[in-house]
Amino acid sequence: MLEIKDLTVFYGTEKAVRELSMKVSGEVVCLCGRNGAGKSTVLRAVAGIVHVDSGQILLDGKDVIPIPLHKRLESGIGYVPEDRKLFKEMTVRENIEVAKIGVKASGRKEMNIDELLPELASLYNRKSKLLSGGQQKLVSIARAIATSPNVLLFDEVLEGLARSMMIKISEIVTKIKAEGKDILCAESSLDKAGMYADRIIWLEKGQIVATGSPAEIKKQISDSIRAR
Amino acid sequence: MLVKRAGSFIVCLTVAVFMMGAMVAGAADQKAKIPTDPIKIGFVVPLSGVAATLSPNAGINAELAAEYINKYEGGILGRQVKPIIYDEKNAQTAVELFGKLTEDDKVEAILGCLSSSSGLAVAPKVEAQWKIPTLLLESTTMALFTKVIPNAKYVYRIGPDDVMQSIAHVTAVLKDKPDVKTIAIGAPDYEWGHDVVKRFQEIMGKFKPDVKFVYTFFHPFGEAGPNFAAYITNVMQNKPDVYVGYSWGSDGVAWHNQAEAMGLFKAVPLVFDVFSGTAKGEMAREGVLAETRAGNGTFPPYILGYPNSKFTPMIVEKTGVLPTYGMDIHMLTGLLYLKKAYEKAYDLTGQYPTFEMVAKTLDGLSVVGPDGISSMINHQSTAPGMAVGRLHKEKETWVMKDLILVPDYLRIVPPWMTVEQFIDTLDKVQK
Amino acid sequence: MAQTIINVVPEGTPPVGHIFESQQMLSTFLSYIFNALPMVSYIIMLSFSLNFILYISGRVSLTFAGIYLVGAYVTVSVGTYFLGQNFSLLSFIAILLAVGLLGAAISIVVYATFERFLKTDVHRMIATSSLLMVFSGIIKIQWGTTPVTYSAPFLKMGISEVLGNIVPNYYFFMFGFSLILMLALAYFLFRTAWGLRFRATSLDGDRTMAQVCGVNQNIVTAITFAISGMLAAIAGGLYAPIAGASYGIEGNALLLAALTIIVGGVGSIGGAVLTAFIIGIARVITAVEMPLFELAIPFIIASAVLVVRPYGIWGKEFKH
Amino acid sequence: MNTALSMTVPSVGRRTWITTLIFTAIVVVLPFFISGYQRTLLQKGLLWIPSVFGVYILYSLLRQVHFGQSIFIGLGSYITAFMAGKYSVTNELMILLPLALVVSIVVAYVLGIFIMKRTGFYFAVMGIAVTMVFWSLVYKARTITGGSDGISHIKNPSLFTVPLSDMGLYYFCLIVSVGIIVLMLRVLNSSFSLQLRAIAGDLEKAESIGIPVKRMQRLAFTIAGANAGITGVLLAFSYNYVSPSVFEWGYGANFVQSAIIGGVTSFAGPVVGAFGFINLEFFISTWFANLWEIIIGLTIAIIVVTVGEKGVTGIVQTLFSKIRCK
Repeated sequence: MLEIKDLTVFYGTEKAVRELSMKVSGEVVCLCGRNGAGKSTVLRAVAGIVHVDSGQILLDGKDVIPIPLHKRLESGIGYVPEDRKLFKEMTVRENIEVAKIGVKASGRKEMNIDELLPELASLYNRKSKLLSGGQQKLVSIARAIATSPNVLLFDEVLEGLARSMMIKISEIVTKIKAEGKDILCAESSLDKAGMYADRIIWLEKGQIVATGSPAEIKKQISDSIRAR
Repeated sequence: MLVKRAGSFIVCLTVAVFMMGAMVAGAADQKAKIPTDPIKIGFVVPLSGVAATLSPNAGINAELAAEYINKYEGGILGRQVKPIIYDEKNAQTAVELFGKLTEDDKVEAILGCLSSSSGLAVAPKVEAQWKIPTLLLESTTMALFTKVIPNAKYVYRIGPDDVMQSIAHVTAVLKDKPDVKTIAIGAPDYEWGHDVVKRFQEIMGKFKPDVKFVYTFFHPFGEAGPNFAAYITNVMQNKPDVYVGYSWGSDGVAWHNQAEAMGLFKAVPLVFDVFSGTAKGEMAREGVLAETRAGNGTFPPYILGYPNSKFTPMIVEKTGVLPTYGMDIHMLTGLLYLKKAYEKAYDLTGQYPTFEMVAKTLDGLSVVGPDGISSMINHQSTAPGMAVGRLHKEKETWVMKDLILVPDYLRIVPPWMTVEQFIDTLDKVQK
Repeated sequence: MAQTIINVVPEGTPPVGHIFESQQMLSTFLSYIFNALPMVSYIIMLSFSLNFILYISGRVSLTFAGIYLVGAYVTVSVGTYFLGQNFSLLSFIAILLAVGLLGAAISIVVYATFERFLKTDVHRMIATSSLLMVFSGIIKIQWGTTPVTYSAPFLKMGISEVLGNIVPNYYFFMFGFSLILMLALAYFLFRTAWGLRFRATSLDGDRTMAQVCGVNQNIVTAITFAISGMLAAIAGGLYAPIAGASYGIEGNALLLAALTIIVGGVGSIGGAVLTAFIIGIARVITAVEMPLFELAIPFIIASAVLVVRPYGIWGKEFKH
Repeated sequence: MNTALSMTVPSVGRRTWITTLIFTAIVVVLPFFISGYQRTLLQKGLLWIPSVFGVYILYSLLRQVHFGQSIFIGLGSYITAFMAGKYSVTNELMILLPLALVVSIVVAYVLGIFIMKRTGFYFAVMGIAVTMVFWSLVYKARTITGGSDGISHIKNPSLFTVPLSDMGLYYFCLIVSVGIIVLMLRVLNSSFSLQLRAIAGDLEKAESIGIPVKRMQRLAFTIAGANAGITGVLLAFSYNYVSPSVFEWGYGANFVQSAIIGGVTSFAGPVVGAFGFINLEFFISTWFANLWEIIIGLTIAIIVVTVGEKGVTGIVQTLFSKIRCK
């Protein structure tokens, strides 16, 4: 279970995230909002890439903020970055290896990557920079789930993909959830979020404006537009 | 409080009375009083950079030379010598340091400048601006007194010029191998290297016209990781009778190592080598002729000569090595010249000598220095080291035997001749 | 004054005919390569010492030139003290490895106490090049300014004759040693688990993502600096028997290493080796044929490469 | 993260002009109170200012380290040495200065075309490489340049055919140097400097808003080179001697070190740096003959690690503002 309490993150001198509190447990929660609303920042704060100014991030009741970046995966937080960010000179296998050897997946049941992502089997020995965008996304996901972390963070995982690939990846996300993982995502559009999210949190200027199922949020938004 | 003041007043009064007395006494002697404070002498010697590999203990040796003068010679005109030692970094710094020494530190003479470039930069300024007695050590370029300051008044040099050293080298080579027909010769690629090779070839041509120089090369000077394999291969392919080597410093070490490893010295005898005279002697070879710029101060029998019997042990005690480079001992030679010049000028005029008087007196002086007897002829000291001898290992120390000293008339360009004219006469003298 | 070279004529070769000419040319060509070997191995190690830090941690650090100096001096002192003129290959290799460890230690200490706090490449370049002055000052105080030498390994290994060229065996040893180190490094990078982590954080990878994947950046950087220091110190140690150790040579070492990166490209072991051959052989040829260009040739090659291929012959563009 | 953007070059206000005036007044009067060699050092400091300003422009506006200033100093020096020394053509400053200026501008423009292809570490190394090409050619062409012995007996200069005394040369150097300071202040306060800063901040963005990136970079490099060319002529006349060591990269590095010591966030930086470095080097090496390398090396390293490119002027400014706050 991932719980965020009063999280505040500064970007330069501006507050990117303001005293945000939320909880993810056994579901797929998706942060939505306009550019600069702070959704990526929340994910990056949980992953440990950006510095947290105040607040708490609790993983199964334990604060993860003091844990250094390179120990986050070991303690159970996997992160799939926005624009894939593979180690492009390495093969697919090596990309996944990096995560495996760096981390002792203590006591966690290993996920079967071949079963979850059967498309990768034929690509193992290809250099990752030679793959297509969708394939790269799959490698990126494989790298994050290789050590079976309890919480997974997907940053705009459907961005820039063809429709068929979007469907495939949303299915994978659902499958991962079925393994009993907590999943926190960020998407810029409600349509994409609606493809896999159980619950959506609408952010504006680093604060939660609305929470609910995709359909509820869609309705709220269209109401507010009509009201204007 | 009052008592104290009164006490100091009485002391002052007494001093004043004594001083007046002394002045009267001086006047009665018809000679000016010599100041009793130490006489400051400036030293501009290399303490860093490539040049410092040649004379690694120049700073210590400058102090020792002053110590020697103070201890055994009674200073200059009875005044203790106080050395002021600076690092000759490059030509520009040397100019600035000469200015500081004359204007700020008020030294009464300057010794120094190993590299030709600082000597060339400094000399015209001394002549035109500072007008202070200056004894350049080394700065061997011929251009100094022929082109840059042809009518020198204040600048003198204790250091061999190209002609002096080349005559010594040629004589030594011919003495060792009288029937030499072909020579390979190598030198570092900078002005001194080119000059010395050119002179060697010219003078060899005069002494023995049928000698052929089959291979001449100039290797990069003072580079990191010098690699001489290509040159060594070429020397061996040209099969000369002898090899004459002018590489020194780190180049010298590298050259010897590589030539030894590639078997050059088995194929071609190394007859003359400048390096063996300037390093610690680690790479020296039995029987090779080497130049020692420190003359008979360098290798035994320094025990015999004066002032080496005292001065050389001082250096060995302090630095752990024998003086091998000219600068090491010529600072003492320079101080001895200065001492003599000051004393002679004082005797002649009865006044404490001015810079001009000292500079004038310096010409024509003779001193018994670490090199033996040397004279200042035409601003150039006649016996600056330039002995060539045969290396021999005796009880873990390298010793120089059979020193070959060329008579002065054979190696010093007389004032009325140009270098070219002098070299022209050499073959006649030889016959 | 340089005279034309008379090429090697192996004894017993008939002095006429086509075979003779080609053999003579081959021999001359081989002599260029053999004579360039020491410089080649020296450039390979030094340049990769700089290259490795630049490639793995994206930092410019010129401290390696100071460590090279220390390596050369310590090898001479230790070699003379322990072995003197008695020489055995194994003990010499042991000394080299010990010197390598010393270099690694110095490199880590300098990184941890000083270089870590530098913020930009420009700062690193200026601060570490000032540090070189400190290194050479310390060398001057400890060893003085006379060049020192320990030549036993070079002299005692003997010579071989290859097609009429006399080559000291030490040249082969030196080249072999540096090549083995390079191969070991390549093996480490491309075949081991730790190497994977290094590649993940390198300019080819992604530093943040590597950390997200559990790579400890601090340890990787420390080891990177250690390897770089080791290479530099061993380069000094290997070259000392040939050329001795002398004060004030670090600037030149620095330049050759930097030029090799420009020509060979960042992070390419093959590029470094080939560039070392190009520069080494060019130096040997110009030394004999065109002395005017001997000193300038590495710089001319680098400038020319930069005009044609701005990221080096084998290099690729990195943005960091 | 982006230091290039967060770093600003202060605008030239009234205070800068007043400081320049005070500085000028001091160096005008100072020679009457100091000895000759100190005047030589002062003159050297004045002459270094233009060159250090060249490094300053490339550093503070383009974030590049320019080790190649010695190329242009060398060119200026050798032009002077040939014209007023070896071949005795003329010693007229009004001919030699424009000549050196033209030569260095042409050379700098040509070199700028390909040196400016790369940035950062590569730019720095390319500067060094080109310097060393010049050095080795001058060093090796002994018959023309005198090789390592250099060219001595350069005549004293004359200005409009009036021979200049040592003092006259000092004041001429002063006028040139102050003139260049004023010129540089104008340049740095123009749209030119804004455009350069935009290039340093984000090259692609600068290109997209219509700044001719390549031309601006080359222009900055040329200005730096022209400054150094002038320095070269006057330095050769000050010492009446040149040697190939002016082409060595270590000499060019001195200007970078000066700029760092002085600081590149304030206009006073190059001035403070030039005088600071020269005095540090000269007096440290006379007082601690054996330790000067360690002391200077550590000084620069510590300045860089503590205050970065702000240098001595940065430290002084911080102290000053702290005192004022209290």
